[in-house]
Amino acid sequence: MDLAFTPEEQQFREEVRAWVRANLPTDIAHKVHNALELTRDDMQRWAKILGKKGWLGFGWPKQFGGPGWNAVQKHLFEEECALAGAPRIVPFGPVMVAPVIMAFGNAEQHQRFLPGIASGEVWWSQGYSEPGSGSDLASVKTRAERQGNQYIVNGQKTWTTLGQYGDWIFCLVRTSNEGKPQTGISFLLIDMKSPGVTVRPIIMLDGGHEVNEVFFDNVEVPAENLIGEENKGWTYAKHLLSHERTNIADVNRSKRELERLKRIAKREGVWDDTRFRDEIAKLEVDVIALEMMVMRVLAAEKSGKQSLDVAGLLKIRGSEIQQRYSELMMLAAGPFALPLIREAMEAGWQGDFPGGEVGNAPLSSTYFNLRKTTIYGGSNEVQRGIVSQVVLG
Amino acid sequence: MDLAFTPEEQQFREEVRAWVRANLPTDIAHKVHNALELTRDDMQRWAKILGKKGWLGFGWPKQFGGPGWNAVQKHLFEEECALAGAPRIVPFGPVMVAPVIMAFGNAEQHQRFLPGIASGEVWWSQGYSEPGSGSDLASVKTRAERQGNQYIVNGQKTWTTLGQYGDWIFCLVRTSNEGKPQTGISFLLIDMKSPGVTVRPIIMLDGGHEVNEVFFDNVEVPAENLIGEENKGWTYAKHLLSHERTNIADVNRSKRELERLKRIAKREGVWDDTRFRDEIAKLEVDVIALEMMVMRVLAAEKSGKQSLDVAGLLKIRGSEIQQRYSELMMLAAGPFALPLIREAMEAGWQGDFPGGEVGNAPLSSTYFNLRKTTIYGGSNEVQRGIVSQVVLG
Amino acid sequence: MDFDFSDDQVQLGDAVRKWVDKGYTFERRRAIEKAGGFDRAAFNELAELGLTGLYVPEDDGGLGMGPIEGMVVMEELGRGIVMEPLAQSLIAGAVIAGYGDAATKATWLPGVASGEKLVVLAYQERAARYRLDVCEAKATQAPGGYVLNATKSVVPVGDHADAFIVPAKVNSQLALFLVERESAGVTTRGYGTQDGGRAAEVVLKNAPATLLTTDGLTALEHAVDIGIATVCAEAVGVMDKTMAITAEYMNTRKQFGVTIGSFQALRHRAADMKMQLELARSMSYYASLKLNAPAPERRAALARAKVQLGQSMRFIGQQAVQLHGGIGVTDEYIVSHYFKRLTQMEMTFGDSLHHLGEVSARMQDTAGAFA
Amino acid sequence: MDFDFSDDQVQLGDAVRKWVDKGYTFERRRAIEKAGGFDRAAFNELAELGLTGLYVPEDDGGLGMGPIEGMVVMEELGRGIVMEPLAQSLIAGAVIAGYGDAATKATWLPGVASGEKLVVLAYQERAARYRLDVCEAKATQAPGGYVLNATKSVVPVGDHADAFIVPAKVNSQLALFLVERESAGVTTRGYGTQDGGRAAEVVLKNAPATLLTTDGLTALEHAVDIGIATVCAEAVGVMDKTMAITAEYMNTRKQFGVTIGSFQALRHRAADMKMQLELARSMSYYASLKLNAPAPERRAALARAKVQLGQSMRFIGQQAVQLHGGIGVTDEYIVSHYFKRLTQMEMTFGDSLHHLGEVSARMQDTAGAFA
Repeated sequence: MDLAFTPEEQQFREEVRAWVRANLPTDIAHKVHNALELTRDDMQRWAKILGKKGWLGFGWPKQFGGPGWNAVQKHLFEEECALAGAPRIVPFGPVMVAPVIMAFGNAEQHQRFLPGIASGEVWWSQGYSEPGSGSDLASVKTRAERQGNQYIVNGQKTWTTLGQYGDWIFCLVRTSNEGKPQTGISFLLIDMKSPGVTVRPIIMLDGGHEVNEVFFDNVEVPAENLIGEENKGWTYAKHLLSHERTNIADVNRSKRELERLKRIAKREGVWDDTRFRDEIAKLEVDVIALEMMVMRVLAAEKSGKQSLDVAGLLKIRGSEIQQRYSELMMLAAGPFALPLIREAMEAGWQGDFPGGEVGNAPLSSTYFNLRKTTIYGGSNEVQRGIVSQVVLG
Repeated sequence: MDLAFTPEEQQFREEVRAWVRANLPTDIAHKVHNALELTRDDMQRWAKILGKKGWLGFGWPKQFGGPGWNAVQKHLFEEECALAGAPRIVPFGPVMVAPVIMAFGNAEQHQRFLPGIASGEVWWSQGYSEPGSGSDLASVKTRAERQGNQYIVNGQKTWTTLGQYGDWIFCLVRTSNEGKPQTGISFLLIDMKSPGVTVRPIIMLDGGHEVNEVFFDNVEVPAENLIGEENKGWTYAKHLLSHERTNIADVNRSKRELERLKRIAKREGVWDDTRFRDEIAKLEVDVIALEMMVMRVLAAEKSGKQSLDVAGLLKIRGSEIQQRYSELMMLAAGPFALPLIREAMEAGWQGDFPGGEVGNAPLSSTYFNLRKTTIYGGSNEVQRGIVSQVVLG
Repeated sequence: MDFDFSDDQVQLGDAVRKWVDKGYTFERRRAIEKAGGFDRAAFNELAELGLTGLYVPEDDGGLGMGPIEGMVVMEELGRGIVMEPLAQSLIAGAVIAGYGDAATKATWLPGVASGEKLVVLAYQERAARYRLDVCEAKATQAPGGYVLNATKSVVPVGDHADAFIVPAKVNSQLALFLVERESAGVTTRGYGTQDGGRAAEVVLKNAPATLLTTDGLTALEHAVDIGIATVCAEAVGVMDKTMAITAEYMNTRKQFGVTIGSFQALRHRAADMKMQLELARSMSYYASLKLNAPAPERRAALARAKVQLGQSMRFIGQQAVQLHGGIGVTDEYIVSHYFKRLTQMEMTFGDSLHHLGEVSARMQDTAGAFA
Repeated sequence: MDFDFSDDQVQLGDAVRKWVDKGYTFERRRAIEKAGGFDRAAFNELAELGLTGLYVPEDDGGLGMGPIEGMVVMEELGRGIVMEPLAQSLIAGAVIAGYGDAATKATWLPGVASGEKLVVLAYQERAARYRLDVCEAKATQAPGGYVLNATKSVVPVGDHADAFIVPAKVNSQLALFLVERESAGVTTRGYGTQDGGRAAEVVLKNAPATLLTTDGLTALEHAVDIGIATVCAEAVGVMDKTMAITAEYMNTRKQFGVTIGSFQALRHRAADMKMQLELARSMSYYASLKLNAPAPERRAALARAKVQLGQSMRFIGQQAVQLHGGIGVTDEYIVSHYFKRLTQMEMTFGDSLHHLGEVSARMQDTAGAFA
């Protein structure tokens, strides 16, 4: 047992750190460190820089052009990106659909789709949730009817994150009503520029446009865009959901944000107030405990000796911590977290924020926005059910 | 709306206070104020003093010899008793079985049983719970078979509080297996000196002997001891459970114990420690909020204008507060709450308690003991279910 | 001891509720929010109901009512998350009536009562956070009165108000002043707030001011305590409606083939919310009933109430969103607006941690509301 | 980075577990508790397994092992809520080896390792609560060494131990001493403890003592940090078994015709317990892995660990009892003994609130275990 990373791991970290610091545009890092609004261009600029280096698909095996990193290396890469203030990699292409294409797609599909994902050129969206489906993903209603060598797709997806920027969307569609709900689902890739695809924004409680509804009205999709076999999509979807969850706890980002919380507390004069400081101290303990739990998972993956069934715990705790740091940031600013000045959340605003600290501008919005973390990705209630299975059977 | 008690209520309180202070033996009050062990004699001595004054049955209507007080008066009486350090009235006779005898017993039963309860001469026990019944009280298995003019009782009751002192016990017994479980239950009064009644102690986690198992082995019970009609006992039991629940929150005692917590915190040097003091402050807010909720219930009962369906909330909150003050008392003493010296919990012990403060002797035991409060009287989980009915139907 | 509302109080509440239900629909509220967060017409409708004069003595054109009436009204406004700051009129009415001299009362109270004069408390400063005794604003005597130099932050509807009640130091003594917004030397910078309402930065540069009282800290503490009581009452209304919205959703929304209101874990959560609501309601009563108590008793009581209310608001707001799932975090659906209002109210007139400090510092040997 | 146990560590754990399962049954534990809370025979069995010499260097007759082995052992002992204070032998071994001179080591370590000498830390004083720098005990130089005057409280098995490690002040400097129980001037007053174990008041009146180190605070902090790590590890074992007992009960006990483990609200509670267990286990690893770090880093880490462990112990202990219902609060059933042990351990070497204060005071800008 050893808490220290191996010299090789440490060297890997140094290399990644040096490269990230050298290549991450400072204007983007500034936005991330201050929770300012990221544009499509910001996100894609960084994706393409990573793509060029071959690190956008940081979890990909070498045979598909990825770096072939192990679990610890992937973690170190994500940590260095997070601490440096890199935008989160938009996961729908490189992290979510790519592994499905690799595992279940054919060679033609590999060649057709993977390069655009790896380079960051093609923006992918996710089409899983539907109105009313909530945590019950198998209740897919969007229909795809086979007509000759194409599918005709009708229906609606929702909660499609950043779908307003999407070039392609991967969808669960219903191709059969026979058997259990899970058995009639297929996994289909759809060009979002196809006639009949409409994207409608859903405005979030913080006023942001982050998710969308996507409507399909007699959309023609070539049959060659079907992944694997018809009616086996649920298997592929589950593969996707179980894949690449090491970062489910998002602990790297929480570490960065805990440091930001401390900066805010100092600025707002509550760092030396025992009462407030104790709340930060509690959170610090929570973050470290979460980090240790993540380390245990990584080490177990690396050695292959133990198996740790704690994904549900990582999701629950990680999301609770995200909500808590954002809450404490808002409470630290107190009255000065109450003004809602949208322009002040954009980089370079020259206005005079109430109280004089423009850094307070996004705090409430972030707090509001992160309420989603205990809801999405399988609500924490669903996760508790999963954990209880581990305990009680 | 008025927070102040009326002049009449205030005068009533003064009278009760004066009488209690004049008549409560100081050795008993000393024990209560310091959580020292009360003997059977202590409890019965106080009961008889109250009985002589006519206040042991403080909730009884005038027609049965009670004082005929309204809800507010009853509350004030209980508060004055609690704050003065009176032992809690053992409820099984005057508070629990008496109202059932009054409501469903016949005139002969009134004359036979009520005087002994009112005077404190006869000690009653409760025979509701059975092994395995838990929160499912209707699953009564103890059988009473009618043979001529008597019942033959066989079975077992458990969790019988202070049953080791009991003269009589009121029991739910099964007289029929037909219909729903609730329909075949009868309400029977049993002389505990009858042949075939055996009381076996259950030792609690704090080492105390507070509850018992009571076994019935072919116990002959005269049929005249049946309350009301055969097979209608469940109705009477429900009456009992719904009756006299204003003190379910036990807020008077919590007020007294909050003051004791403050004394302990001062003695142990944590009163001026912001961190610990804040915990007391939180509890103080909790106690006041609970007291206000109790006041709302009392006022509603008094005026009859509103109906407040918050019994479940009072039970949940009241028990949580009891557990919390006992926890904070223990934590205040810290290392000095760890020695377990039973004699030091008895009045008059002349030994040298570790650290020199014998007041710390019972703190951990009380904390352990009060874990029961969220379990008994309908566990807090059952109460949450009841409350959710109010919210969601 | 009596917790019933009088017939008059019930009627008052009914009248406000009727206006909220018909006059302040979610659509109207959304339009007001889009337009900047304050609608003088809506405020005038409150005035027409007599509410702006609730705490103004009858002789000065008001209704001369007390804290319980204020509580009844605020709770109903809370139910509709009304953004127009009636609480400010209650504070202004009570403070001017309680601390002003005859001339000041005659000048201001009729307008406050009629709603013609919207007077708001402008007390927050950058360095003070929630403390009332920290004040950098300075007042100096000038011909005909005083002039003030101050920067006051997050002043409710500061760019629409007709006048401000402003604490400022005369030498080292805190005093309270009245400043008209249209006066020379007054500039305001308005903006929307997180709950959809409106506030402003108010900067005074040698702005002419009328002295309200030299006993400024006493008056300011009283003003803030009135404010806390209104927040408590309003919060009960917001939470009560939030619970109702959530319960209805739970009994409608289906997952895995059944309503989510049938899941035991969620039912228990609803029970926990109900607990917080009833504790909050009890402490809101307590706050209003203690509002006329002597200052030390009043201050302690209001701090306790705000601790409970803050805790309840946070729990109920967060859980209401959580129980709604995805739709709970959208702007479109009503519950997020209740959540945001609750969040902002927890930080209004001192947050839970601040008031826990107040309770802790004032804690004495005795225990209980009726100790 | 590696969180696997070596084969030797696994074997060590297995050996201890086997002894606990067969050698330290609940019945034997109950008998020991009734007889006063300490059984030298049971302690000797631990010694026979080599455990008392775990931290004693091989040259001095021990196994010369490190914190991870200590953790493995303590976790297994926790599973059986073993009362005999092996942790004290680990502390004594490490502290004497780390701070004693050659003569002291030669005199004491072989006995500590073999179990013949049960040496315990006697540091708690009435006025100190959990603080280590508050010490009223006084040492004065005397022919052939020192004499001590002190009252030390709640010393583990103080009336059975062979010697004590005692902090005392020489002038104003904290130093650490070794005092034999049989020496003149030493009196002990033993009693049972809440968890079924044993402790004593130790009074020293001009008792002869051997100086262990003049750098007393450094050594005492180190000793207590070793103690915290053992408590953390042991607690994981106690909690792990508590969870298992509770899960089994939930899957057996029926209410309203079904097992209580089928109620969603209780299932979610079990999930929350599992969360606390895994967080606690993670922080126990952290504690042991940081035990050899430089003092400031070590102190901060151990305080953080104790905050997490304290919170986990309280939650799991309380919920285990609650989920058992009535039987959970009886002496007869095993779970209450686990609960009481957890309660006592939260208060051992500083409780959660104390260590939160430590974390808060030491908090720096950076964040995370790998910051």
